[in-house]
This record gives sequence, C-alpha cells and structure tokens, in this order.
Amino acid sequence: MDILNALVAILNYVVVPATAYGAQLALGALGVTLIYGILRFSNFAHGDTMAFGTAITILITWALQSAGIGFGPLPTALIALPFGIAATALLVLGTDKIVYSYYRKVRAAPVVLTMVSVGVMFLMNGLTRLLIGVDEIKFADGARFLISAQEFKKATGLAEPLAIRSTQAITVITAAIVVAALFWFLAKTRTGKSMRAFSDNEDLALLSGINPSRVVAMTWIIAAALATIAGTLYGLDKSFKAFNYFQLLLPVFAAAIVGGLGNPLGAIAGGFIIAYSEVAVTYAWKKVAMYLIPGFQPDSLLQLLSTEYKFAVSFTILIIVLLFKPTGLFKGKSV
Amino acid sequence: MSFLDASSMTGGYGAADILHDCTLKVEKGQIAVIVGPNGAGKSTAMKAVFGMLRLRAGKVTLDGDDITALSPQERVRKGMGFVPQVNNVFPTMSVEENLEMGAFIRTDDFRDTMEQVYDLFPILREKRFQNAGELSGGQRQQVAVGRALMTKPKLLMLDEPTAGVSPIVMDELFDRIIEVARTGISILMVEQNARQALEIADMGYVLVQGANRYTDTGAALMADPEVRRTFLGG
Amino acid sequence: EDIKMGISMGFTGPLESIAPPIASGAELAMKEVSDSGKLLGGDTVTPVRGDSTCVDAAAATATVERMVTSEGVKGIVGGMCSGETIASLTNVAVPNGVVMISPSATSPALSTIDDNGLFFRTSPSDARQGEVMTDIIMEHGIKSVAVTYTNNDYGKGLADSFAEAFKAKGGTVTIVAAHEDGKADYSAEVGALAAAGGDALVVAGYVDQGGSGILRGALDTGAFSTFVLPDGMVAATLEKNFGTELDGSFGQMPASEGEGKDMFVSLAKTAGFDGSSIYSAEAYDAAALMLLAMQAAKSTDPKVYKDKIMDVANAPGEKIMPGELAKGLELLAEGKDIDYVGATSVELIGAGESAGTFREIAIKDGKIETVKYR
Amino acid sequence: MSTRQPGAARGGKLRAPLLFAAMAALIAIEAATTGWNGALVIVNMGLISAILALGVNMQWGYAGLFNTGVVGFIALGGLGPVLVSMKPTPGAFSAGGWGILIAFAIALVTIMAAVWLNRHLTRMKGLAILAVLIAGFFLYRAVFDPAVAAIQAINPASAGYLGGLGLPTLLSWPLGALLAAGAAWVVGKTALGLRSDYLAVATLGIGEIIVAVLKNEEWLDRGVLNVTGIPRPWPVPYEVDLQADPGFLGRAAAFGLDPVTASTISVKLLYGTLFAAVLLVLIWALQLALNSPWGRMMRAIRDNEVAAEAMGKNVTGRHLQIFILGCAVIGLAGAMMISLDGQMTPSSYNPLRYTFLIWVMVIVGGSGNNWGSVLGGMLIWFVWIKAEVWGPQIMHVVTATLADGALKQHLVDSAPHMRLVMMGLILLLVLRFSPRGLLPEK
Amino acid sequence: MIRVENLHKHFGGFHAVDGASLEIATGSITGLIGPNGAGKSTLFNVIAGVHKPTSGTVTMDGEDITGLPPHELFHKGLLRTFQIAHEFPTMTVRENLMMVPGGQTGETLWNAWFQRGRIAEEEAALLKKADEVLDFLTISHLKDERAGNLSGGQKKLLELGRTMMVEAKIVFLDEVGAGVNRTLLNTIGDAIVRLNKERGYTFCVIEHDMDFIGRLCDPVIVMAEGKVLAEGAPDTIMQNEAVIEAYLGRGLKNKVKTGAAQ
Ligand SMILES: Nc1ncnc2c1ncn2[C@@H]1O[C@H](COP(=O)(O)OP(=O)(O)OP(=O)(O)O)[C@@H](O)[C@H]1O
Ligand SMILES: Nc1ncnc2c1ncn2[C@@H]1O[C@H](COP(=O)(O)OP(=O)(O)OP(=O)(O)O)[C@@H](O)[C@H]1O
Ligand SMILES: CC(C)C[C@H](N)C(=O)O
Ligand SMILES: [Mg+2]
Ligand SMILES: [Mg+2]
Repeated sequence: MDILNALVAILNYVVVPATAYGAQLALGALGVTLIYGILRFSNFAHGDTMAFGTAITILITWALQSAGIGFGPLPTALIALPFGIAATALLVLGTDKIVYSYYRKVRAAPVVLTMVSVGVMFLMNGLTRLLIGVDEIKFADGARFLISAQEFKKATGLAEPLAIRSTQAITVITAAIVVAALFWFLAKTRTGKSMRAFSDNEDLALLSGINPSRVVAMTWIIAAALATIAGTLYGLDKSFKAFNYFQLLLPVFAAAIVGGLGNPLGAIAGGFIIAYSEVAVTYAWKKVAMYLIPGFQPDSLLQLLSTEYKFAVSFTILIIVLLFKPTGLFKGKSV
Repeated sequence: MSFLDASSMTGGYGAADILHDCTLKVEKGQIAVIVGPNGAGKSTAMKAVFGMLRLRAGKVTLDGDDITALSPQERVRKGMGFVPQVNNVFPTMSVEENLEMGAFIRTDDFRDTMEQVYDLFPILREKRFQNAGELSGGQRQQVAVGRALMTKPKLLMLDEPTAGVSPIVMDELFDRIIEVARTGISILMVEQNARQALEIADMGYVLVQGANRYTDTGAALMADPEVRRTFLGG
Repeated sequence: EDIKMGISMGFTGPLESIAPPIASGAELAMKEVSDSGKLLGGDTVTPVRGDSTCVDAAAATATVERMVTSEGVKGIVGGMCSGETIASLTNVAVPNGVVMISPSATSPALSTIDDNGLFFRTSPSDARQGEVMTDIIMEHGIKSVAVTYTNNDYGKGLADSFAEAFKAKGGTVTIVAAHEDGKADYSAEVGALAAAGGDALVVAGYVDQGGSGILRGALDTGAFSTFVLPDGMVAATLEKNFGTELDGSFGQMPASEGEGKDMFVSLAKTAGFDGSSIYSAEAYDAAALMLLAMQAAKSTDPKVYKDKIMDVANAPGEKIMPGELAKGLELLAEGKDIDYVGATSVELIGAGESAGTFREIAIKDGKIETVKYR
Repeated sequence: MSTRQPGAARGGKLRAPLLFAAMAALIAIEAATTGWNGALVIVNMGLISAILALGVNMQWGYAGLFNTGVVGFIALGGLGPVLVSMKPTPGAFSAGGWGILIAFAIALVTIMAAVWLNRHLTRMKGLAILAVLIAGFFLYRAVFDPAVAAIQAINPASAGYLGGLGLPTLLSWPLGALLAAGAAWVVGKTALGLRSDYLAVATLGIGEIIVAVLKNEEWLDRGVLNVTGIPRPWPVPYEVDLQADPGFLGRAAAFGLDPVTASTISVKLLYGTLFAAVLLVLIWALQLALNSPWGRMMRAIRDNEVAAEAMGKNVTGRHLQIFILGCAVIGLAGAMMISLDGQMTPSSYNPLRYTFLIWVMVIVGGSGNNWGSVLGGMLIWFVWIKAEVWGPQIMHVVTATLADGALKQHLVDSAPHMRLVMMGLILLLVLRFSPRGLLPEK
Repeated sequence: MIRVENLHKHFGGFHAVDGASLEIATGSITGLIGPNGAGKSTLFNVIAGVHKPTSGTVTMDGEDITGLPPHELFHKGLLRTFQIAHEFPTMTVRENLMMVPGGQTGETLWNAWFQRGRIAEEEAALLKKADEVLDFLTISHLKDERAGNLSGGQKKLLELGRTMMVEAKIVFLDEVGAGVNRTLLNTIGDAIVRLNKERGYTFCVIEHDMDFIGRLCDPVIVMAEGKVLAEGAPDTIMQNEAVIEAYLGRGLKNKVKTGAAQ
C-alpha cells in the first residue's frame, strides 16, 4: 500500500504535470525550431505569436459560447482553434511581407533577423494587449478532469491523490499527433522537402525551380498553426495572460536547443527534458521516502535544491547536454 | 536566332560593372564553353544569363522568347538548368534528396532519370542516404551535376563542373555532357580545364574583364597559339 | 492655477493588470477635487500618468524625474512596487523635495528610509500583516502550514515576518518556498509544497500572477484544500476563476471597517472601474491626502504641505469619507481641522504609514465574505 | 552565413559626426522642452548603456560570440558596490562568514577531487566521481546552511547579510568588472566551444542562473529584499547636502538658479562627467585595439574560425580573452549603474531590459563599430525612455477623431502598451533603412 | 620530414582513412592523388590537426605531432590551404594576408596600447610583403576588395597567397589548382618550385590536374579507399594499371563530337 502511495505521489506531482508541461514546451519549441530550421533565425516573436493566436481563439470562443455552441466534454476553444490559426497565419504572413521579406532579399545576417524579430515581438506584444487587454483570462470549459483527486482517493482508498486534467491529456495527445505529422511532412512530402532544401541553400533551391515565396509562406503558416495550437492548449490548461507568453519563450528556446535546433524530434525531447528536470530536481522527496522506508522521519525535506533554483536547474542540464552534444541531442543546425 | 541568345549584357553587383557588352550564344544541341582568367566575369555572365543579376543593358532570349525579365525560378520552368560554381548542393539533405530536388518541377516519374544519374556516377548510388555535406569535394561536384540533370533541362549551364573531380570522372562527365548534347540539349559551361573542354566544344568564348575577347569554334581557339599561351596554359 | 499630480505605476510589466484600477483610484480623487472648485480657491488638478514598469529601477527613476522636472508635478501617487519606489524616492523625490504617497509599496524597509519627511503610504508595512495572519490562522485551529511567496521584496518580506510570528506562537512552518511570477508552470513548486505538507497553504503572492498558478496546481492535484490568502491574493478575479473551489479558505488584507470602502466602491463603479481591486482605494486616499494637505497648508509646495499630511489624516477633526472631499476642502479653508477617513480608514502612524487595520475574509459559496475587521 | 549587404551606408566620413550631432540635438531638444534634469538623467543612463553596448560589441562585433547572458554579468557587476561600499553588518562575519568560507573550500576541494579522479581513474570512474560529488554536496550543505541561517538572523528587516567593506564606492567599479570577469572565465572555459545559437542559449541560461543566485543568496546581497542606500562615488555629493551648503547656495544664486535645480543638475553633471570619462578611456583603448593587428586577428577569427586556427591563431584562447574582457566591461557598467541608482534590486534584472535592449543597441548602432555602439546605446536608451511619453501621445492623436465610447476608452487605457509598440517600430525602422546599423563597420 | 603511420580516421562507421602510412621527405614536392573520396583531404585534415585521428600517429622531424591543434602546428612551420577556399570574407584581401604571420607585436592588447611605434614599423613591412604576394598572384588590383567578393578562382589564389606570407617548413596544398586558370596555374607551379628550391619549403600537393602533378611532383603518392595504393615517380605512376583503372581513366569515349543541329 505504501509503495502504491509513493508511486501515486510521484505520478501525481512529477510524472503527470511534467509530461503535460513538457508537451506544452515541445509544441512551442516545434514552432521555434521550424522557423530556425527553414528561415534560419531565432524568432523571438514566437511567444507573442502564441499569445496573439490564443487571443483570437479566445475571442472566437467567446462568440461561440454566447451563441450557445459547445463541444461536449471538450473545450469549446478547440472549435475556435482553426479560426485562430487562420487569423494568426494572416498576421504572420503580413508581418513577413512587410518586415522579414526585405531582410531576406538583402541577405541580412541571421542576427539582424533575430533583432528584427525582437522588434516584431514588441509590436505584437502591444497588438495583443490592445486586442484583449492585459488581464488574466480563463476560457476553458467542458470537463475539467479525466481523473480528479477526490474521486481517485475515494475509488482507490489511497492516501495520496491522483489527478489528470482533461487539458493535460489533450495537450499530450495533440503534441504527439502534431510532431508526427510535422515529421512526416518534412521528411516525406515534396513540399516538406522543398522547405528543407530552401533552408539548406536558398540560391540552389531557386535554381531547382522551388518557389521561395511559397516555401516561406508555408513555413509561416505552419509556424502560425503550431503557435496557436501551443498557445491555446497552454491557455486552456493554465490561463491566458499576455505577459506569460513572453516568459514562456525562455524555456521554449531552451527546449528547442537541448533537442537540437531545426529538428522536430529534438523539440519534443527537449521539451520533456526541460520539464522533467525542473520538476524532479526540486521535488521534495520526503513523503515518498517516508512511504518507502517505514519509520523514517527525516528532518529535512530531501529536496536537492529549492524551487527558487528550478530554472537554474533546467539551464544547468541544458548546458551539460550541450557540452557533450554541442548541437543538441538530435544534431541540430547552426547558422 | 540561336537557341540561347544573351547579347550585349552589361551589369555587375554594385556600382561598377563587371560585364561589358558581353554576348553568349548557344545553338540547339551544341556545347558552348566559356574560358578566361580568374575574375574575368565568367560566373557573373552565367548568373546574368540565369537572371540572378540585374542587367543594366542587354537582352536574353531562349528559343526565341525574351526572358530578360524573368526570375530564376521562372527560367527553370522554361527549361534552364544551372550548376553554380560554389554552394551547389543541399548539404544537410541526403544525396537522393538532392537529386529529388533537382526534379522538383517535374510532375512525371523521374525514377529512371535518377537511375541514369546513378549509372553515370556510381559513387552516388553508394552514398545515396548520406548527407551531401559529408561528401568529398569531388563527390559533391558529382551530386551537383546530377541534380541539374534531374531537371531534364533544354539548356544546361555548368559553372566549372570538373573543378576538383578526378581525371576519370572528368572524362566520364565530358562523355556524358556530349551524350546529353546529342539528345538535343544545349550546354553552356565555364571551364578551367579548358583544353579538354574546348576539345568537345562547338563554340568557345574567351572572356576577359567582362568582355568577349575571342569567339570561335572550340577547335579554332585550341589552334590559336595566342589563345593557348595566354589563356589555356600553353 | 492648474496643479499637476504624478501617478507612477507599473502599467507595463509583470503587474500591468493591477495598475489601471490603482491609477483610476487616484484620478477619481483628483477629479473630485478639481470638480469641486474648492481647492485653494478654484485650482484644478491634472493627473500625469507615468509607467514605472514595477521592476526596472532605472526606468522608474527616469519616469519620475520627467514628472518632476519637466511636468512640474506637485506630488506623486506612487510608486507601485517597493523596489522601484525606493529608487525613485531616493533618486528623485528626496533630492527635488517632492512628496510621494504610495498606495501599495508595503516593504518594511520603507518604514525606516531616509526620506526628509517626504514619503508616506496608505498601506501598512508587511511586518504587521504577518502577525495578523498568524492570529487568524491560529484561530482556525491550524498549527502547521506550508508557505509559498512571490519572489520579490513584498512576498519575501511578508513570508518572513509571517513565518517568524507563526513560529513564535508555536506553529509549524513545513516549508517556505518562493515562486517566480509569470512563469509557465508551477508543477515543481506545487510538488515541493505538497511533499512538505501542512494543514493549509499560505500563498503570499499576486492573484493574477504566480499565486493563481500555485492555487490552481494545488487544487487540481489535491495537494491542499485550505488556503490562507493575504492582500495580494484577495481580488474579484479569485471568485471568477476559482468559484466554489476555494470554499473554506480564508485570509486578510489591509482595509478597514466602516462604510468608507463601500462608498468608494460605488463611486468607482459610477466612474467605470473596479474599486474593490487591490490598492485602488489606497490610491484614492493617497491622492486625497495630498490635495487636502495642500489646502491645509494653503500651498502647493511639497516642502510646505508635507508637514500637513499627518494632520489631515489623523484625528482630531471632522471625519471625511470618500466622495466628501469638497466638504473637507471647505472645512480646511475655514481653518477647521479634519480627520480624513477615506476609503481605507486612513490612520497614519510612525513615519507616515497606515496603521494597518485588516479585513479578515473567508470564502463561502465562491464568494469573498468579510468576517471581521481587526 | 551570408554577409552580402546592400549598398554601403551613405554619408561617408561625415556620417558619424552628423549622427552624433543629431543625437546631441535630440538631447538638447529634450532639455529645452522638459528641462535639463530630465535630459541629464537620460544622458547618464545613456552613457552607461553605451558602455554596456561596447562590452557586447567587443564580444559580438569583434569575435562573433553570441552572449545573451548580459543581464547576469551586469548583475554581478552590480554586486561590486554592495560588497565594497556598504558598511559591514556587525557580527555577521563572525556568525557565519567563516562557515561560508569553509563551505566554499569544501566545494572547491570536491570539484578538484572529482577532476583528479576523472584524470587518474580508469575503472569505476563515473561511480567514484558521482560518489565524491554527492558526498561533497551534502557536506557543503551541512556547513553552508547553518552559516547562512546565522547571518540572516542578524537584524533581518534591514540587514541579514554580510554587508560590504565600507570602502569608497569608486573602488567598487573595478571590483564589479573583476567579478564579472571571474564568472566569464568559468563560463568561457566550459561553454565557449559551442556554436552561435547554442552558445546564445547556454549564456542565456547562465545569465538566468547568476540572477537567480543573486536573488536567492540573501547572506550575500539580501536577495529580493534589496540593498538600499549604497553610497555615491566620490566626488558626487548628495543634493540635500548641497542645498544645505551656503557656499553652494551662493554660487547657485550667482547663476540665477534655485537651489533645488542647481543641486540636482550639479549632481547629475558630476555623475555624467565620471561616466563620460570612463567611456572615453574605454573607447580610446578599444579603438586602438581594434585598429591594431590584434583587432585584425579578432576579425579574422570572427570571419572564419577554421582558417584562423590554421593560420596559427589560438581561437579558443582569443575567444576566452575577448569574452572575459567584454564581460568585464559589462560588469564595470553594471557597477556604475548601481552606484547611480543607489540600490541593488536583484529582481529587476530581467533579460528583456538588460540583455535584449543592449543587443538592440549594438545592432542598431552597427555591430563591429565602437562608435556605433556608443551611438546605439545613447539613442536606444533615449527612445526607450521617451517611448513611454510618445506612446500615449500617439494614442491621443489616434483617438482624437473617435467618438467617445467603449472603443476609445479601451484604446486610451491601452496607451501605455504603445511604449512597446513604439520601441518595436523604431527598431524596425532603423534596421529597415540601415540593416548594418547606423554606423556600419567599415 | 612528415611520417604518417598506420593512420585511421573513421566517421561513424565509415573509414575515410583506413590505415594509411606514408612519408613526405624534407625538401620534396610530394604529390597526393587519388579518386574522389579516397581520403586525401581527410588525411590532410588529420595531419593539420583539424580532425583527431581514430588511431595512428603523425610525426614531424621525429616529433610526435598527432592531435596537436592547428594553431600550434602553424607555429611549427606546418601550413595548409583548404580545398574549399576559407577566406576571411569581411576583411580586405590585403588584410587577409597581413593577418597571417604569427607572433606579431600588435597581437597582444598590451602592445596594441603601448608599443605603437614598433607596431607601425612591423605593419609597414607586412604591407610591403602582402603587396608583393598580391602582385605575384596577379590580383593586386583587388587589394582593398572584401575577400568575400572575390571570384572562385581568386579565392583560391588568396588561399595560396597566405602560405607565402611566412617562412614555412612544410606546406600542404589541397587542390590549389581547381578553378584556377591554367596559365596562372603554371605560374603558381613555378612559384612552388621556386619556394622549394630557394627557400627549402617542403610541399605536399593534392591535385587532379595530371599535367601539373607531372611537372612538379616527385614522388607521387596515390591513395584509394583510405589506403596508399601506389607510390613512385610520376611517370611510373601514370603507367600503373591500378592507378589508371581507379583514377586516371583512358580518356574520352566520345572522341567525336556530333551535335544534333548545325
Ligand atoms: N564529416 C564527415 N562525415 C562523414 N563522412 C565524411 C566526412 N568527411 C568526409 N567524409 C567521407 O570521407 C571520404 C573521404 O573524403 P575526403 O574529403 O578525404 O576525400 P578526397 O580524397 O579529398 O576527395 P576529393 O578528391 O573529391 O576532394 C568521402 O567518402 C566522404 O564522404
Ligand atoms: N558578390 C560579389 N560582389 C562584388 N563583386 C563580386 C562579387 N562576385 C564577384 N565579384 C567580382 O566580379 C569579378 C568577376 O567575378 P566572377 O566570379 O564572375 O569571375 P570568374 O570569371 O567566374 O572567375 P573564376 O574563374 O575565378 O571563377 C571579380 O573581380 C570579383 O571580384
Ligand atoms: C502592488 C503591490 C502588490 C506591491 C507590493 N505590495 C510591493 O510592495 O511590492
Ligand atoms: Mg567563376
Ligand atoms: Mg579533397
């Protein structure tokens, strides 16, 4: 029984949340990695693209809700998602036309594009806030839990609870589907391959008859879709607040890099590594130890590092990974 | 009118012109070779023909159509193929994917063309799943030419295709180029292995400082002692 | 004459969402005084907003510098966060001799700062809140708690003073863990808190920042069911976002007995903002105090009217409620004494900070209910 | 990475003087419209920003090192004034100072032991090292934790930390540089082998780690409780003292200035002079270096590491050197900033403001060009501050024609966010019309 | 003398150099030829310290130099050029040359600040030297051009020019000829001979132009599949059946060119 309790405690406080968080990071990292892989710059505006996409999705969700449209046990936002994606795609395509395309034409160095994306980040930042304000917004509806803590305790009679939110499950499943689809798309389809060709050698892509504007547009559309999906799922699971999406940028980049920039599989792996390291290293193992070793009453919490350092932990792991695998776990690119 | 007719091209990268009233022509199924000192503007002329350089003056026609205003990828669709001098492979894509990208604009089945390329460069078949960036210099060059052949172009432009390839491969390459030309494809190439190239050329252009210095059949240029001494290394 | 008054708040940055109601609170008082036409024989008051960012000391300093030197403000309602307040106070307000009244900077450090008598606050020091919170928890019969705080001077100061007070009264604090605001995920913090255990969780954070994230996580995973919520956590959003999930939790915030707050909330409602939002009422009082002190001193010079602030704020004198600023101005003009009560029952003690009456709240049926004032 | 760039910057030789004159004019306009006090505040922080940008430019512009941990090194530099000029907390050192030193010694010995084992063991290496590290960690915590607790127990509301040495603040500037340089050495030794964006994220993480340490190690700098009242550097006086000084009042009156204005302006001018002096010395040294064979070597390394290595240049060594130097300059500026602010607030070190903004300065100014960095530093700081005012003004203009209503209200309420929009817009405009920066590398 | 003993270099499972042993005698101009992908460049890279060998040793005049970093080898007098030109693109052509010599006074910061007189003298000498080299390579009109803007062949010349800036003991040339005009290549060949005769440089030359190899090199080493296939004087090598089979080939099959239209 105690062993079961220990197991459930680990599941509830480490495995389930870290998996969901990891999937969220992975979805964000996919977008970053895609832009990096194909357009060859670190897009700092990605966090705010996520925010924008989510904001639009929320507005549409509200409209749907007030029209009485729902999605059964699933969140209404999932119906709104395609519209959010479309709007975000339009926005980023517009941005590309007005802003980025010029720098591609003059072949500016990647760091200039990165700086440009910082400019875009500021702009989108303001735009999103103009659109939906700065407040925290909750827009999740439908069934909240797959397994709720109380039910679980009642059903099993264990002392430790276990909860799985439906949004957590949706996030993990979506992440799996999206990464598989993206991987397949890039590795197997003609368009996907042409995107990789473009990323490898733009001039030669041109000489092979690949239409660069099409590749760029495709990339942005996919990135917009990824950003909106990631942002909406994150917002469903936690809540929406424009500022938080900017903050999300840091772990998202960390995830993309640990895995190897430009590599979709890497983004997934990176997301989980960052998430698990944050949760596990700062977890207080006291309770688990007490279950496992009867009669053990430690004074301390058996916590390796306090939670203040959780970010430091994930970055330390990142640095260690990079020291042994300088282009990330999955052999990413470097411009 | 010639199949490819690029006449009086003038232009460059910035303020100063590199090309001065440069004219290049290729007939259908013929091989034209450009030779000249380093920095003469040979690559620049190729880029100009392919629309990668803005011309201040001059006109390019292909099969009678004026293509001066077309973008490079539109020219590809018009049947032009180009192997640049440098950066001519997709380094993080496999050899096979490089070839597939060559066939990007084709909608028919290109399996047999790929087989032909593999027959021509057997080493590529061996390395088909390796990334092109990991190949040796000469192997890359073979990938580059292979990629251009995949387009099944009407006009094939090659910028120093034999730079860095071994003699045996160079011979094979020239053999293949001749065969390609025999099927009615026109070839325009820049070569520093000039004597070998002029041997198979119908037409030769000697370019110096962006202008045509000598223009004649390949054999005639080979025979000209002045040309041999100054441009072909004796 | 048109008197300019500065409002330095973090309109952008991590607390951007609670800044607007605070500023509106201050502006409400200014408008009321302006409209009354009774200040110094008909002076009007124009608010000048400035963005302090809440976290960037340099930007806040530049903002306040601009207000003082180029806009010529006669007083400043602000800053919003303690760190930024200290910076702009010592670098700008003190050298230039301008009065600052902060509605919300609650760090104990501000009690002892060298301010030439120019700094006041309408909120109490966090040192006091820790003691009040201890009492409330003890009265609920809870002896063991876990504490999490937002990792800034406010959160840390409050958590520390609470932990000390709680232990002194014989309670057990199982863990004191910080959380950073605005982060993507709080699973690690929730995990650590859950493992440490305790009968309740004290969340010394901000309701629309990490504090909510922690609550969410702790509720969803079933780690805690009773929460203790200090000032930064008590706001309408709590009801909206958590509903009945928080039933049984309780807390406290600086606020005082009486109808002052209610009057202010309804005034705010007419003016179109949420007066129950945190520190909004304090901001109203801060602005009101400054303007009343001008009237009492018959001068808009901060160096002169700074000495009157304590006078108008405290007894003796006639009590002045929110919405009655005109009356206060009249009385002062007549040379009578007033005791400004305002929206938060202002009573300035010591170095010019609120004495700290607290409202104990409990959450029942998804609503924040007042238990009593203490 | 393609380096082809559009036509060279117009303006030739006169470009730099003209742009600096324009910058001066902007400041003068600012002074004329809002007074010298406000203008000088911007100038002073602008000078510090210029130094920060110089430090980043050394790393990026000279050597192509993508350091995004700037915020960490600024923060470390800021520790300088705390450690040097604050008064020591009485009894703190005897309470826990030794404990902390011993703990550090334990940590050092542990790491050395691990390194030794790594070199000398062949079998069971991983296990042995892990065992040593774990044992060392617990021993360290066992000594460290009580020492920290003892220090924090001393007057926690206003002290609770070790305090400083009580020495003149000016001394803290070199110390700030040294602290940053020391950290840079450790970072450089481990992470400099990484390429471009990977180095970027590694340093991003390191910056976060440094800030996390400063935020949470209260015995060192009071953590999030902040250290306030850091003394000013010689010769900068306090305004209140000036206002009480009859001699000064007399001089002020002679100029026809009121005491408050005179004192605040004098203080700012003094700060400004100090900062400008530091900036000038740095610029002189950097210009000489950049135009010497050393600078040529650095550019070669930046252009092509493999070739530079083959041409006998010790790329790793030089990278480390420039990384340390750049960080030292950043640390120096960090220390100067703290002695300007008079307080150390670790939680204010956020990467947006202290890493990205500095990078924007370098890129907008023109990477690889020292004068460009100075210009970029001044200009972007100016814009960052002014955007706060311009944003709402623009909103005002935009909404002027709108009818009152929810939309207008919403827009007016959102005005502060125009600051970010403005910032973004200006960044994009500069980069659009001068993609290599305002003063491109020649 | 460079001696390579039983050298292996593996990339993953692929054996690019697979047990090569060879010697480059002091004072010789040794040619290194072999099919594309034979491992020639890889061998160079291992000798020059760019790659660490999987196994095997490299010695220089009896001293073990296996795995030393390139910059240390440079100071031991071992120079190399790259098959794919590695210019410093944003620097001028002249600067590309002037940066080469090691141990310049101005390369330390301290001296850059306080030894400006000495630096000025050195710079003047370097400048003169660089201009001589540029003259020799016939690209002196490009001295102030950004190296990134050079044509393919010009970059190769610059690559060679760098090795002429210092007193080297041994120079490894990886296909200097590829893409270089043949007339100019002849001049380069002359220069190599002159450097070899007059200054005693040892050369090891990878090249696919057999005229060039034949004119310059003795001995010639042939590599194939990561191993040494043959070694000897150019004439004998060119007669070697195995070499012809693997590398030289027998000339064009399509001797007669028949165009479709004419
Ligand atoms: N980084 C690498 N990863 C994997 N394989 C590699 C790598 N570098 C080289 N190779 C392989 O090693 C073999 C030898 O390459 P190398 O460049 O040494 O050939 P080479 O003899 O110089 O040929 P060439 O004459 O064409 O330049 C090639 O088959 C190549 O594919
Ligand atoms: N991107 C560029 N920008 C500016 N100038 C250039 C650029 N590329 C080439 N040039 C210049 O144009 C001239 C012609 O270059 P081009 O590459 O056409 O020569 P080439 O005849 O192909 O020589 P090679 O045989 O060496 O390849 C050269 O002097 C070169 O310096
Ligand atoms: C806005 C407030 C919640 C600020 C907090 N009381 C502080 O002192 O920082
Ligand atoms: Mg060329
Ligand atoms: Mg090679």
